[in-house]
Amino acid sequence: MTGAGADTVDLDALGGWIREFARLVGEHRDELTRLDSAIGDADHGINMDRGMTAAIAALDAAAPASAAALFKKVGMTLVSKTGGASGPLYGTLFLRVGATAGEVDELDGPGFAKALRAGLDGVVARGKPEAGDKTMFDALAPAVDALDAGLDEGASLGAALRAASAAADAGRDATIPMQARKGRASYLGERSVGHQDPGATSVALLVAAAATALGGPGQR
Amino acid sequence: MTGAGADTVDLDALGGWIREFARLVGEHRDELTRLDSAIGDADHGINMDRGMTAAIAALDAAAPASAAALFKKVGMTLVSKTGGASGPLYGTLFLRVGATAGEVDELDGPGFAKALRAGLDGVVARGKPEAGDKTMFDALAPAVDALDAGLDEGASLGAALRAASAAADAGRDATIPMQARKGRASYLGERSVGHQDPGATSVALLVAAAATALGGPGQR
Amino acid sequence: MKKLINDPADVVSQALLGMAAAHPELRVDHENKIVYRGDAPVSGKVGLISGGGSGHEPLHAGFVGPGMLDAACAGEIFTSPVPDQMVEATKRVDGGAGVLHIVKNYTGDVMNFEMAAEMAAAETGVEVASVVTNDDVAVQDSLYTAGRRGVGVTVLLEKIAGAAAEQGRSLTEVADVARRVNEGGRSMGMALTSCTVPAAGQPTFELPETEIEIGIGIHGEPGRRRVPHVPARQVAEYLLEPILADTDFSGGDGVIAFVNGMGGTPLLELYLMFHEVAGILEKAGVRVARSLVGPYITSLDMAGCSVTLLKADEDLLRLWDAPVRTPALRWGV
Amino acid sequence: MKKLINDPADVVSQALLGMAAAHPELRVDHENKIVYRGDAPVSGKVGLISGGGSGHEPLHAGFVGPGMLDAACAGEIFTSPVPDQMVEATKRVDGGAGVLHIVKNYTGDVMNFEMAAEMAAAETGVEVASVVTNDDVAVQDSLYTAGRRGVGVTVLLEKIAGAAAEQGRSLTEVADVARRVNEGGRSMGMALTSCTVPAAGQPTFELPETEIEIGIGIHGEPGRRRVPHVPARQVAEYLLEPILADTDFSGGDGVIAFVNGMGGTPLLELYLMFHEVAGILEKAGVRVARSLVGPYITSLDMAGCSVTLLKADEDLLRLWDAPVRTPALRWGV
Ligand SMILES: Nc1ncnc2c1ncn2[C@@H]1O[C@H](COP(=O)(O)OP(=O)(O)O)[C@@H](O)[C@H]1O
Ligand SMILES: Nc1ncnc2c1ncn2[C@@H]1O[C@H](COP(=O)(O)OP(=O)(O)O)[C@@H](O)[C@H]1O
Ligand SMILES: [Mg+2]
Ligand SMILES: [Mg+2]
Ligand SMILES: [Mg+2]
Ligand SMILES: [Mg+2]
Repeated sequence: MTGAGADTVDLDALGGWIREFARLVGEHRDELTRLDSAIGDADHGINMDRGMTAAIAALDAAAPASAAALFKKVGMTLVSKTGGASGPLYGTLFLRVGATAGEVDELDGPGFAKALRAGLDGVVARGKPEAGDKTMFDALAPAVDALDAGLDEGASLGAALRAASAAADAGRDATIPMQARKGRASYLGERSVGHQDPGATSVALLVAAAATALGGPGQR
Repeated sequence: MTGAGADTVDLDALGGWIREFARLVGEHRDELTRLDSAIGDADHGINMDRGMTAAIAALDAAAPASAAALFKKVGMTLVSKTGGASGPLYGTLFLRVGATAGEVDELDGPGFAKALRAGLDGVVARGKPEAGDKTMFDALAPAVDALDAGLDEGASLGAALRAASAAADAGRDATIPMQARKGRASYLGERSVGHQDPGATSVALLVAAAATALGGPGQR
Repeated sequence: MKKLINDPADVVSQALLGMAAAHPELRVDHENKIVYRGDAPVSGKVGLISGGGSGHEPLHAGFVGPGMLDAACAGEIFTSPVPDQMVEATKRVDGGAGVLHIVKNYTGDVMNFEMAAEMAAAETGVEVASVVTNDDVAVQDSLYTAGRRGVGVTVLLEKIAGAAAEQGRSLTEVADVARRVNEGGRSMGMALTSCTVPAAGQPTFELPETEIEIGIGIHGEPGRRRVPHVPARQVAEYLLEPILADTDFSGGDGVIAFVNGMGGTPLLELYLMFHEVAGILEKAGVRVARSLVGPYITSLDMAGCSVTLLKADEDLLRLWDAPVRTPALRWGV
Repeated sequence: MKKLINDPADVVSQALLGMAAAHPELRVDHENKIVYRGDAPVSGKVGLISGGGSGHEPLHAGFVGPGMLDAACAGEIFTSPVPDQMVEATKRVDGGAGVLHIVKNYTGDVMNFEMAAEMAAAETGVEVASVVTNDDVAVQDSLYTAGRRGVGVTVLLEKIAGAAAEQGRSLTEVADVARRVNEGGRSMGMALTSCTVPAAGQPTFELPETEIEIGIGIHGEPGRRRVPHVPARQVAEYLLEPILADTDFSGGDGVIAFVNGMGGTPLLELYLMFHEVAGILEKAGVRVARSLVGPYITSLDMAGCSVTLLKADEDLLRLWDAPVRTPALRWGV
């Protein structure tokens, strides 16, 4: 599924990332909603599934000609269709990824990592999450850090993405003991402790999808 | 508990009838309401208990000087406090009993029986029930008939009232297989079959109370 | 049973205290549990009183005010008020043009209002006319029953007769309008859940998660049949089919269509039901001239709805559109 | 789950079809799920738009009309609408005097309205101001949370700011009035039962028969604590105590007191609650200048209520009393 070189991902692979994420969201829809009903309003799976289904439909309608166009379309669709907190957050994430990726038809490892960090920065700009607030940030930030670290250490994009996915999973799990300070869960105060954050859970799916779709064939 | 002669009931005994009825209604309040929830609106016990409690309070406030005054007070209080179908029905019953009993301070057997039949006629005038409609009529009419028959055959008032009470109980039980044609239960059509009528059940208590309070001492 | 109450015995009287506090434009006789419009009696105007068991709010007290009722008598929950209340209300709203009693067709209500009319005739010189509503098509074979129940049409009748009285029509004329409304109106209701009478403390009937009850009344009386829980579109058909079979509502000046909530149903669902009802009516060639959507004649906390259609003519529509100013219905003023 | 719906996915769009059918005086853009007053844009008047997740009906669409909102954007159930809707509404209600966005303080709503304001600024020349409501005292430690939630005060704000706009006040002035309302208003809510989100199919939280939840929001978010089920009088104290501890409402021109139903609570119980609330306020030296009792900002089928107090002054009371004509609030017209 990767592009020409082992460490370059083409438009097909990038589109495959989005599709794999949409598939995972659909598969985990009820789980995400159940997590949100414990500390939120029972709609995170529904929101994400509605948004990603629309994003895939938009991609199916017209194949984007560049990474910028691809992610802009995904981001705009998520903003337009998702609603809730996740719409602007995931929407901004993809809009920034696209803006940073630029009008190219493939990305190398560092290019992808830079784009993903821009996405993380977008989430921070939009939601002002800080580490430990028990949000999607707590899974996304460690994942982006792990991706950078892996590439810095000379790992392949695939290996670095697998490390990032492990970091996202760990970040997701680390939200369980946290007391929420952002989003709806924060209203629960101490009662938010002991529950896994739904947004961190969907982010772990996003990064897992990247490892699957962009991590090179047969290496999962 | 009976009056001077074995077959004469004085004001105390007549008041005792009302009090015994009120006590039985209180005791069977939930049962009457439960019966009404099966084929009505779940309030017959509540209504009767509210009405009879008010009637006793009215009697306590000032002792009536005649049978007419006693039953008029009970009837008026039931009309004023009970509401629902049972208010006008039981209210009219006692108003007619009082009007027929007259300004006396005791009643003999035939006098009591005549008054009770007037009460039955009042129920018929007010509610237009016919035999088999599955209403209080189906317990009250057989009881009044049995009372008359017993006295006609020369039985004591006590014996005749015990026969009347048995007839009321049988009339009450006979409502079970009937399909209601009057009151709320009639809305159920065939679904009213198989349930005992709440009003017939409270009438059986009324007649049982008469047997207890007016039937002579130790003869229950 | 979880309710926002103190003691089941005090629910009605304490709610009336709240009504009095929230609506200074009304007067409340707490002893007799009567809610009056503030300026009653209105001289020269026919007085309108209604009443019935409580638990159907806003009916009736929420409809007291200019253009609708002059007074409402509140009974205990689901229990007809008593004649004393109606006699007292009759005296207090009589402005010299007589008083109309609006009665829903239930044995208890009919008998208590009957006794009230007898007592009012004996005790006062007030001319009293009565109209009994009986619009519920769920009650078939009305020869073998207490007759059709008075349900949704009562709301429309109180509004329309209230407007006729406000216009200065005579008691006979107002009673005629009221009877015309009753004759032209038909309703049918359904429940998703039972209600719970506070004094009883538990649901009046049990309804499994997979079933709904069609043809219920407004007192938690079980309906005529249970069917599997179906989508709203099918529910609308269950309700409209017997109404349309009973009376021809097509042509003419159309209908006033009323989708009513039973107390525990969100407005969102009522609007959705109205959409389904409107769709069926369109197919049936019935024109919706006016509409009303909301919880107006309820059954405590019951989840469910009812549909009422009222054949409209120009006079009724003009009276419907006339100003009304009550806690629960307000327009044109 | 039993509801009067067809498909959980279509609840909002089908309810909007019903709204359009029931309220011909409004215009509904079904594609964008926006409800407009029929005569929008009103030239020279500041346009007011609000919006939020659905499931709180009549909020917001039921408050569209002269004297209140110009448009309402409906999101999915309990899910903020999206910026496209708000941008579209902003364009369509702009009468040349600018547009005020009324936003309830939830992360999703705030972010979506923020994006909408950014997009409107980029795409159109319309001047947009925003006001965020955050009146829920159940949220303590608001430094460590997303801040207090916007609840009951939103209803009062939409009415009062709507009146200010109708008077011809400027965008800055209308936004000032709105902020004044938000600053002077505090709310607290409670639930007897959870609500059930149609798409989720089961209650958001479980609450045993013996317990109630104090400090809930309007989205089935669990509250701050569970306590045994207590009488209404005690519930009123649970709700008012933190409100009165937060802000001094005594003296001055009194308060607008608002007892709100959560969707599944009978009006009877709301009036009873209002009586209890009025009693506590009297003891606390708080004068009730105006009141509102009813289900106005709901949480689907949840049984429960909330109490909102708004510090009144002469200007706010005049604006409160000003004519309003919307499906759910109507007076003076
Ligand atoms: N301020 C924020 N910054 C970052 N992420 C946030 C913020 N607020 C909420 N989130 C994330 O959004 C998730 C909830 O999304 P969702 O349920 O779709 O929206 P909503 O809360 O509006 O219903 C949370 O689990 C959390 O991870
Ligand atoms: N028309 C009638 N004639 C005689 N008795 C009747 C009639 N209608 C109802 N009843 C009696 O009244 C009883 C119900 O009384 P109650 O529950 O107190 O009043 P409601 O039906 O108004 O709630 C029935 O069980 C029946 O026995
Ligand atoms: Mg959520
Ligand atoms: Mg009954
Ligand atoms: Mg009753
Ligand atoms: Mg949400």
